[in-house]
Amino acid sequence: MKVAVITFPGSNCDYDLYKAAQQVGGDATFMWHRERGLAGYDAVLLPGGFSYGDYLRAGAIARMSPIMADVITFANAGGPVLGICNGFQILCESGLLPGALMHNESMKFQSKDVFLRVERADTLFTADYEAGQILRIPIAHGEGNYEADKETLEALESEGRVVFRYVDSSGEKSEGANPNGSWHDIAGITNESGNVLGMMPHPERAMEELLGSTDGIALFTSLVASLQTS
Amino acid sequence: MTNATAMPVPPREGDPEITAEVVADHGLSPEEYERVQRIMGRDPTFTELGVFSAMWSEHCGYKNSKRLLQLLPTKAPWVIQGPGENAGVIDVGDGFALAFKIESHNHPSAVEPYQGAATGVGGILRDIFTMGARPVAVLDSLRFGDLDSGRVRYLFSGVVSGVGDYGNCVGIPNIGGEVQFDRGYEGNPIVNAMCLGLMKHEELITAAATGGGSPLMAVGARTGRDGIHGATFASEELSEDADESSRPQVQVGDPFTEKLLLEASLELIASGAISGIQDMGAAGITSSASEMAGRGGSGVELEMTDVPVREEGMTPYEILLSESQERMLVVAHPGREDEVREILEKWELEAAVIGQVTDDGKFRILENGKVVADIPALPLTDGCPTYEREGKEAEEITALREMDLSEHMIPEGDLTKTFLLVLGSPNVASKQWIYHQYDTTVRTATTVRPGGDSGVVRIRGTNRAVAATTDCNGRFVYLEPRTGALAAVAEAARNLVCVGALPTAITNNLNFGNPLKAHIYYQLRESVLGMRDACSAFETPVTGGNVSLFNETDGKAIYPTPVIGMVGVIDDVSKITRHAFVNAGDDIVLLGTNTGELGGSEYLYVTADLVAGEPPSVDLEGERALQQAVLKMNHEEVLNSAHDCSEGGLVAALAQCALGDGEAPLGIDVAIDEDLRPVVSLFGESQGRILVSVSPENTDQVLALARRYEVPAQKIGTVTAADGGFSMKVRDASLSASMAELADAYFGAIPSIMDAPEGSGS
Amino acid sequence: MSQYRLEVRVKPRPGLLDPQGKAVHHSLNSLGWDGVSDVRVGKAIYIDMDAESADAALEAVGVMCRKLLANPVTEDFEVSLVGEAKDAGS
Amino acid sequence: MSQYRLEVRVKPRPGLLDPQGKAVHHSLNSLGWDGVSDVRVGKAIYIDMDAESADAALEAVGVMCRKLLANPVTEDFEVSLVGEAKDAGS
Ligand SMILES: Nc1ncnc2c1ncn2[C@@H]1O[C@H](COP(=O)(O)OP(=O)(O)O)[C@@H](O)[C@H]1O
Ligand SMILES: [Mg+2]
Repeated sequence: MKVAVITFPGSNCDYDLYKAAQQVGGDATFMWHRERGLAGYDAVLLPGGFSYGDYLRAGAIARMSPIMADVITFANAGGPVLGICNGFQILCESGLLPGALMHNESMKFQSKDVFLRVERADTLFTADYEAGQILRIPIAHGEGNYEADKETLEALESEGRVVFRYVDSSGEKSEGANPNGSWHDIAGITNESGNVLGMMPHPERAMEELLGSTDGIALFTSLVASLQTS
Repeated sequence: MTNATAMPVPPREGDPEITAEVVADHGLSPEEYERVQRIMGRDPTFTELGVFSAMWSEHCGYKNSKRLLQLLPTKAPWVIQGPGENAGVIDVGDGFALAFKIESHNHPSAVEPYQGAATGVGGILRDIFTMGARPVAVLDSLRFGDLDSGRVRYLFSGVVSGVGDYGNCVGIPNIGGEVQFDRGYEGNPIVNAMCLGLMKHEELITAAATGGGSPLMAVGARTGRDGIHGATFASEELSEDADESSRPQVQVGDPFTEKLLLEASLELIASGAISGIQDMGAAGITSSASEMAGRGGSGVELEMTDVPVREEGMTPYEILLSESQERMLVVAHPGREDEVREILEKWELEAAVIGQVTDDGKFRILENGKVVADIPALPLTDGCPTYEREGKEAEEITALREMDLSEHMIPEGDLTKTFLLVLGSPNVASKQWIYHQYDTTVRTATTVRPGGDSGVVRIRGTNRAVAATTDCNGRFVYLEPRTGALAAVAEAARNLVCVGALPTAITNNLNFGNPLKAHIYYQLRESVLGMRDACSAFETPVTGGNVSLFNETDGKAIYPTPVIGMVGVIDDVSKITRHAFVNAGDDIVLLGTNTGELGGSEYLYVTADLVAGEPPSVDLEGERALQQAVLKMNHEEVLNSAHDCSEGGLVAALAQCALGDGEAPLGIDVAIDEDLRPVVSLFGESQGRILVSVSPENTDQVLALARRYEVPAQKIGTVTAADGGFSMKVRDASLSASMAELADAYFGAIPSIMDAPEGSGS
Repeated sequence: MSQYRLEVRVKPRPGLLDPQGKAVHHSLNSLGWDGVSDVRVGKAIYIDMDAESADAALEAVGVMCRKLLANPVTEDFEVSLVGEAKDAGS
Repeated sequence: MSQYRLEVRVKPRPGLLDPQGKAVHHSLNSLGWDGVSDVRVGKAIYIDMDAESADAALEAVGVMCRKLLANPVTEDFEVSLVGEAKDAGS
């Protein structure tokens, strides 16, 4: 089970993601954004951080990196691609996921634990969760306010491509539960074929009781299990 | 090394002539200038004058503080690197070493809060990774005027975003800090940033230039005209009507480049291709090159036209004194320059050879091969004149301290209302508004996040963790500097034992007014003496620090603020305690006693707009016993929570324990019966007290342990369910409130002021 | 009263480091646009407002720039009127 | 070859969310500018480049916008030539 963790200039959650993949038995390898070729890898992980400082727009410059051409080919061939935080932003910029992540409504960086509801437990990434399960996961971002045009938004909902939504601790939609103003409280979505997931919260930071939560583990075990059965 | 003398150097075309006025503009007194002439054996050139001015500024030369700093204890078996390097280093066990240091950026933040704070964080990160350590945590210690001023709100929000954006982008978690709002900081905010870095012992590298002929390389960002004379600027008072043009060009931070520079530097150090590396911080190339030469007992020769610049037409003077950020000076092993270049290129950065280490003990600068400065290196770094001055307490402060506070000991009106007022004062209230803008969990090591007594990061692959805190109550130091400094060190150590960490060493930031004034020098000296005594008592040596003087606007100085950044070691992460109560039904035990002072309290500030009275006394032996007792209880695993009593007194500490981070509040039922006025019992900020909660079956053991350490201890009440509310009896007085009322006051205070939209207030 | 649309362009001061501009410059060069020799990134702000006259609108926006829209220490600004003035009614 | 300076203005698409504009609008109103009815915040980007002609420069920058400078999902852009073209030599 070989997993590539791509490091862009300015990625800073690459190490955390690498450790998370390893914790569930993944054979993780760092790849520098100028390297090429993803043949032989079973999954690709795009970490959080500030690729190119988030200058211009978060993810805009990183999506020009040489490796992104290979990531696109890999994804189009059905390979699983997970983008977390800045990784999600890069996926949107590169067109692998629809829409865009705008500045948080508060115009402030938001760092804290949030609660997520698992909307779909039948994806590559969420099979080890129960539908409706409530997760406690840290966020840390300034641009996580998901936005797209009307048709895209309707398609996301009608096709059930919203995988995680911000809720309160009791699992309900509520004022204050959405940390960034995201449309329909969207925290994570997939592409049409379900092999590309982008999410703002950081499951790789919720892997140990010592650090406050283990609710991220199932995402990584789901991914590994899906690769072993496929 | 030979006793180098300066060669004759003709004046450079286009440079200004040196007049008495030019000398004064460079912050040198006539006597200091004479000393320069003596060292040089001739008049300095304009370039040379600039170099002396920067190196002999307070910021680099510690003219007014060096002799005092020499009084501080700096040694212990666990100290690997004491003061004098880019950061102190201590052993933390299992082969790991911790590098840590604090740094101020007060003056730049007063001018441009966002960039000032951001570049402050950038500078302290570089101090850590130049030691070979990977930065693992940041803390920030801030002071502002009262939040009712628009200008202050502008400074506060700018500083917080600056600290946040920089650290967030580089990916270093913030694990704590402090902030105080008081009119004493109205004109001069304080922005101190502290960084911790971890490495294996063998990864340590120091910043000395040795080995004649070794190439010197400039690495990282290009040099622009930013911050020229920042070091001198930081060593002067601000004045409201200061001529805009006399201020140095603002330095703009580029955290993205910093992240690349961080990775590249650690890779460079690991490669073995270099023998020394240093941040080009205050006074830029000048200080980094001359300090590296000074430490190595060697000389340097630099060619200015080889320095990669961002702007055209820069003079040697400008290049030497630029404080452009995100740059490093590296001493490469001869013949390995290409390796250095390759590593930098991989990280999409530049490296250029700009000179070499020499054996002649000179700081020599060339422009197109022509010498424009030739200065004996040693006197430049070590020959800075140092002063011991007359110190005398200001009479008005003696009067303030001796003020009779008895009329304030009788509460006016409803005690519960007063309590909510104190709890909702920005100094006591929750600081979530700040640290929710800081990434606290990146690097997946943060075990205790901001909001508790100390931040904690675990050391991956071991059972250990390091803890850190910053503390100083400037009001106490203002009222009685020695006691205030004792209290700052004592509070820091208390904050560490509350999470279960053994206090190990400190770094400190001396933020003061103009030391040429006798009453300010008095504050400085007394503070240092207090710090010395407390650090000796707690066995927490000083491994480094920073001095920021001249924090005055129009003659008004800040409160003397010797910020203590203390680190501690936890050898079993499973035993960490936090401040919040965890179970209804637990007993609440107060360790330590109330010594009865009300001076300098938040209560007085909030209810009477007063900073006066005798600040709380500090009993070093009692403190030490308290801290050892709490550590013992932690090791025996009999504590469910522990929290230090500080601003707002016992009642504020109880409220903080009951509210926690707001997610799972609990109530309390407490009764205090001591021979003091209720106001003093509730709001007095007596030192040496820690509140713990204990499962009832462990209470006897906790009380027995306290007795064994001769620490006063009493069960004062119990934790209740949240709907039981907050209820306290103090002799004949009482107060009670619902947890929702408390939460509103505590969590709502800063957001309700800061999230109202407004302009820059400038 | 008429309605005006104004455009404000806020630029980083010359000489100051512009990290955004630097990153974009670098990216354009590495995408093959070698001829690009400098890039600066600032803000463009569009304001719709009612005012007595075009001059009054320009003046008001100048004040906004000094107070809020531009950082006087690090940025310069320019204001211009764009589009047509139309009657705002009432 | 001559050198050109171009200005790019990138604007949030009408109808789409503009949190920055909203925040600035709110601040301006609360500072007392009641007449402000809308604010949009975008970017102003200044590019210095060598090109064969003004048209070639404009065209190149148009391509840069589509590829990098503007997000096609959320932003529109305009490019204009500013300042004088000067001979870049060589
Ligand atoms: N500027 C800051 N940056 C990060 N954390 C902060 C800051 N100010 C306060 N905090 C956090 O808020 C908590 C409460 O701070 P403070 O009111 O000073 O409490 P105490 O007096 O108990 O130390 C601490 O955990 C501290 O780390
Ligand atoms: Mg404190």
